[in-house]
Amino acid sequence: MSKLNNLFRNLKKNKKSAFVGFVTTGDPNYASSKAIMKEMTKYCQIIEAGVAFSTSTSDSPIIMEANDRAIKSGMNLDKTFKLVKEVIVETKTDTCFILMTYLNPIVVYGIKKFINMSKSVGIAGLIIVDSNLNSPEEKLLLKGLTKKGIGYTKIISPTNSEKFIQQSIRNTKNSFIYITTYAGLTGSKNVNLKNVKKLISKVKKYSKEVPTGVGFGVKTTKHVKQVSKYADAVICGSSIVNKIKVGHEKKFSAKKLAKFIGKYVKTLSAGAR
Amino acid sequence: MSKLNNLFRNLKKNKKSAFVGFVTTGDPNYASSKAIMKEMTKYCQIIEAGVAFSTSTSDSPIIMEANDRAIKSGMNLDKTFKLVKEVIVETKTDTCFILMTYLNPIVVYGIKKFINMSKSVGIAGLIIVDSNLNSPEEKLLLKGLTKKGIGYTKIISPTNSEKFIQQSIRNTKNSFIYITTYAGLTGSKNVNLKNVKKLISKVKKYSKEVPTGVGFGVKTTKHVKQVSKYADAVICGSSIVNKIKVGHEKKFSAKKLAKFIGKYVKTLSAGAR
Amino acid sequence: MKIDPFKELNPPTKDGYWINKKTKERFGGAYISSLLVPNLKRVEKGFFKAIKDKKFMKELNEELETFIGVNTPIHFSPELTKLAGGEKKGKIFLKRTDLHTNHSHKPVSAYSCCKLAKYLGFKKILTETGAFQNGRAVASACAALGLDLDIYVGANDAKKLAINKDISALHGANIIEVHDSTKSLLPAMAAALRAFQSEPDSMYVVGSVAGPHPYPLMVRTFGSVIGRITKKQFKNLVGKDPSTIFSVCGGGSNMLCISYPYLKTKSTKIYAVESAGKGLKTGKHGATIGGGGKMGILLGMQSKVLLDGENIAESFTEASGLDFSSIGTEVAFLHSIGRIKFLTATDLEAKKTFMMMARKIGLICAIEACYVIHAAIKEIRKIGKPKQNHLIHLCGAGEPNVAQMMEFMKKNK
Amino acid sequence: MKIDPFKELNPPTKDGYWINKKTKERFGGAYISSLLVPNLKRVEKGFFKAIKDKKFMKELNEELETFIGVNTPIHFSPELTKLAGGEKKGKIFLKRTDLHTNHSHKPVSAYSCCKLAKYLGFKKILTETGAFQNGRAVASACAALGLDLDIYVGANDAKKLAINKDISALHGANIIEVHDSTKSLLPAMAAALRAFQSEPDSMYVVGSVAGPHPYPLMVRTFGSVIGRITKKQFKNLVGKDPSTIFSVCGGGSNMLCISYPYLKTKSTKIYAVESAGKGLKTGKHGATIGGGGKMGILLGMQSKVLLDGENIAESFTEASGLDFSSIGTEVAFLHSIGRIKFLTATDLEAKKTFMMMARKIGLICAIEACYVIHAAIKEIRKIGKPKQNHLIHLCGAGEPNVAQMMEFMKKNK
Ligand SMILES: Cc1ncc(COP(=O)(O)O)c(C=O)c1O
Ligand SMILES: Cc1ncc(COP(=O)(O)O)c(C=O)c1O
Repeated sequence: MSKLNNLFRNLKKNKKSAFVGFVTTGDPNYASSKAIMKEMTKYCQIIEAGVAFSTSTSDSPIIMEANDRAIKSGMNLDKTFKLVKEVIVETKTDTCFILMTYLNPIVVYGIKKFINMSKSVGIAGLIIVDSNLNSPEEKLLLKGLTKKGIGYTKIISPTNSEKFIQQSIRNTKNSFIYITTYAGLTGSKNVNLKNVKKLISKVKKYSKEVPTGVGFGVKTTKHVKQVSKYADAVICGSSIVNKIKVGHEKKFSAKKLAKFIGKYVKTLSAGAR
Repeated sequence: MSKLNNLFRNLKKNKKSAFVGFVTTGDPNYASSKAIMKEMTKYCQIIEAGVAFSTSTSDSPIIMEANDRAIKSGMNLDKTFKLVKEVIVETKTDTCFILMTYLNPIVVYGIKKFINMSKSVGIAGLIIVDSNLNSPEEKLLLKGLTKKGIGYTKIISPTNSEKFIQQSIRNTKNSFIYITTYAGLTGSKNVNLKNVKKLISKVKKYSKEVPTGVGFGVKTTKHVKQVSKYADAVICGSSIVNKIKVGHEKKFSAKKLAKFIGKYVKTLSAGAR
Repeated sequence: MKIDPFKELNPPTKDGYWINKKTKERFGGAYISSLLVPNLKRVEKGFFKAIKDKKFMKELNEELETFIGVNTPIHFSPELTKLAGGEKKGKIFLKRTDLHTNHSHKPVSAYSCCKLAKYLGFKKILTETGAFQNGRAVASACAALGLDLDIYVGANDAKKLAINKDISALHGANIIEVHDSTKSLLPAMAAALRAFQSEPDSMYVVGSVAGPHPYPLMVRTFGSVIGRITKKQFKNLVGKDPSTIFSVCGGGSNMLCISYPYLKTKSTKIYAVESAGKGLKTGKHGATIGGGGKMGILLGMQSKVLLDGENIAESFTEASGLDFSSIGTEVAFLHSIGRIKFLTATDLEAKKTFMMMARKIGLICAIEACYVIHAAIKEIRKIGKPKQNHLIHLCGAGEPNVAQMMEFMKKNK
Repeated sequence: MKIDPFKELNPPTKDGYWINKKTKERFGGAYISSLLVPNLKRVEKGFFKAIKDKKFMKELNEELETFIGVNTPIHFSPELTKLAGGEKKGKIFLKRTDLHTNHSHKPVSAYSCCKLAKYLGFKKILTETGAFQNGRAVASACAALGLDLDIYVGANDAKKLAINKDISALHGANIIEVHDSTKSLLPAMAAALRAFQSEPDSMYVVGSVAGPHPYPLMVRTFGSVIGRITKKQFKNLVGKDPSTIFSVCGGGSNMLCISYPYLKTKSTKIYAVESAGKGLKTGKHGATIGGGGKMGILLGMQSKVLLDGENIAESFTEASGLDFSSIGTEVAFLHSIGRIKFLTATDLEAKKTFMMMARKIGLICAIEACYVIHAAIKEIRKIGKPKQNHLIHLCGAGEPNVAQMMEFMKKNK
């Protein structure tokens, strides 16, 4: 049984939701990013680790800037694997690590090699922003990941068709399905609870099993509390990344930055019931 | 008998050539121009008085600048007539005054009025740079001027056809025919004696009577001497106008400027035999 | 499309005059110094020979079609039609002369005259320019034909930043600044004519239907290719000749280029639009007819001229292509016999029209063309009738006016 | 000339892939976030409906003919023919796409896509631009069609003085600076796609045959009107199809626009020319194929991409229209199956060619077009044969390059 399945089974048992914290790996640099992620393992059941890509077609300006900081500091896929591995080994954490990335880095790295590395460092799941449901790459990935017990998450949003949602559920394997609270960019608007309820009930219509993760615009403890009433996982991205920017601009040391973010994530995650 | 015919008859008798000095009336201003012309009457048998026209299509840059100075100082045809009249009256000179102008000022002033005014101030002759041999204006002018005994000068140059020369001789009445020493602009090159001899002999072929005036590029006493061997009149323009510019730029008073130009013209005119 | 051969519809006398038989006014002629006579004769003779030379004309037409691109479309504009009061006032069409190489009507006569120069064995061209529309057109033609070129430009005009000045230089033209008089277009034209007098191996090319005979005749004869194509196109498109043709008038070349073939077409009214500058009453304008120009003799021609005493008055307009104190001789004649009706538009009206064209029609028009668009819409609103078809000559593109218009846009935000 | 209807000669799969059956490489697809899927579906469906809608296509063709002016001439150039070795190497012709409204091929697909947007009920257009060639083209179309417009431009590109930037503003476009990543074209495209995801009432319009399905298909289908007209014209003019067609390749749109109708014409060889920048060996270039680009996924498409590790490499060239780290999907496919041969020219070679064209041909060409002219002359000198006919796509005019070229001219005096 996969790590993520395990997690959601336990959460369900305890009638709790997972708190998912997003960061870009290597933001603002390797050392600080590592310290931050280590600190975050204390409060996050899942860490969504974004792989910096310069030509992102779906991220908010806040995350675009994080990508720029990470790329400037020399990040790439190999370093991302190394970073995640070190965090897991050094913390011995139960926190699940999900990689969030675009297809280009994976394709260029090699899909097979990517899956093997993911497995070997202990990655629990994968979100690929721009992987088309019907693309050959999606099929290869699905097959490879499932074989290794790594989860695969698809994203759906309020404007997607029923058919698209159905297939997205089908392609979501051993992981939660990612529901955006609005149609737009991460962090650009506030949580729309109506959308959330509607989409969750749509998902439930087609699948009783698949856990639901809800993100986009979840910025405060109150948001987390509201969303976690309905969702199995609540995802906070831009607001955490923005805090990293603040600390980075104040020239915090890795240690101080990690504490700073840890404290913030602790407050946010307290909202998850 | 017209003034100019008289002059050339006397010169012929004495085997002498006339010295013709050119100035733009009102250059650099009314008072100075008047003083200069008064002074020049001492050395010039003929003064060619240019009427400033802003859009001259045949003058050298030196004379263009003189035009600009005169226009800026407020010159127009009425003032030109006044100026010439004052010079004639105040000096009681025998010097013949020829107006050099473009057609536009005359046409706008009115051809008839122009001829009457010319007559009344004592103008001896007229050169119109841009009057076409066959134009209706030329015909009107010829008729009017001849009636009043005012001379009319046509210009010919080395590139003109025999036919053109013949008709130019025909249109030249009671005055000399103006021969340019080269085809180009006034003052732009040096005297070409070969051209002069050739053109004079051409003119003589068609008319034994018409006096020849030679101009363009006559800049030194030596030039004057050379040219006056062949021509009945030697015309100096740009070099005198240039001297006016020099004196004007030195901010000479009217009196000083007149003396300055007088001295220069005296030297030049000494070349005429 | 095959280009119809040229037909002489309004011949001048052999001395180059168009004579109004009623008023006895004479327009045209060649008022030049004797020194220029041989050069002009050579051009005149050569011109008459060339237009009868079938090989020359065939080659010229081919080059005009594929190098200049004279076969530009006629565009029906529902939007302009609406602005003038809708189809009950008739339909409005634009002749897209802005789509020529070098983006105005100037290249047609410029190229043709330079081609003639080459045919006649001249090695070099002399021309003048104000805002480098004509300069650029001639520079491009000279580069294409392998001729040297001196462009005379008023020193004040030369100081202005102008993309067409740089383009003329890129084409290899030699740019000569003229410091006479107002240091603007008029003394530049005079300077070019003076140079023509000094350089017998060079041919002068004029930028409009102006200057001494045969220039006005030559420029409109060559330029009329625009009108000949237009006439055919319009008939194909609409089924009949236009009810009205509107063009702007600086010297009048773009107007004659398009209207010439309609001179004897009684059903087609011809309108010319001058720049009223800051307003006719202010005296600061470029409207020779609208501003009460008188008969005068300027730059070798007899025509209507804006006068300041016996001298030439300075014209004023923000459209450098219209900044001229006279108009073409044949144009002045056609006005005097009532064939062409004159209108004006102010600089401000033209600039507002530029913005309207950019915003609502999607075209960046030469500021010169904006005077005619404004006046045409206003006139059509007054005189238009159902089933009429109005043709506006969009004689140039507005790249040279972009800086000027950006300032206007910022000020008027 | 009547425009021949579009015929599909190289259909992609229904998911928008062109597949090389030998190598199994797949070019195209739609690699986009789920949030973009509905918007793209709306465009895709609408596009297929529109091109089957006779009324829509008739109106579009009319507007392309009279507003954009797609009926540009083909110019035989004796001078270029001579430069390539004379007629024993074949004749050289130029397709004068520089004579379009807005002076490049971009307006054809820009106008068509905006027209489609209006047809589908969108109120606003989103697009990206590097040097405002595409920005200007879309701005003009939006003004003509009454659509709002946001243009995304890299903050570094926005700083550069550019006449086409000002013209876009005059047309009323809203210009949004993008501060991500390299602050250049790539992040601007990404930003426009992101905005598309946020604004469901807006339609994205891409500046080349790139991006997610259906964009590459749509742009070349609409743009192919240039090639359809060319094919007919060339047959009329020369009596047969050209032996070779040369075009420059940034994204590949102008190349596909003109070459598409010849894809199945075996006797016509198709060449694409990339910018070798400072030289392929320096690494500072914009040659995706010539510089060894690999398969990658960028801006929603799978194609050849210049890579820097797993990220996208920065391209480099002085021709802003060629400054792109990838090429269109169908272009990459056609290269992979050997239908298109790729060549390169350096920035310096292009600039020298610009000067040659200005001086000897009399044309101010878009710097982008100068790469292809240089490479074509070189190649024709090698491969040309008597009685061949070579067609070079003169895809744009060079006004935007004048400042840059004036500097070059001054330095090289
Ligand atoms: C675009 C344009 N239109 C009109 C004119 C006015 O000249 P004309 O009346 O001779 O056509 C000019 C002159 O430069 C021009 O450039
Ligand atoms: C004039 C011109 N040519 C060529 C290009 C290159 O683009 P593409 O290869 O997509 O035609 C551009 C792009 O801006 C351009 O402006």
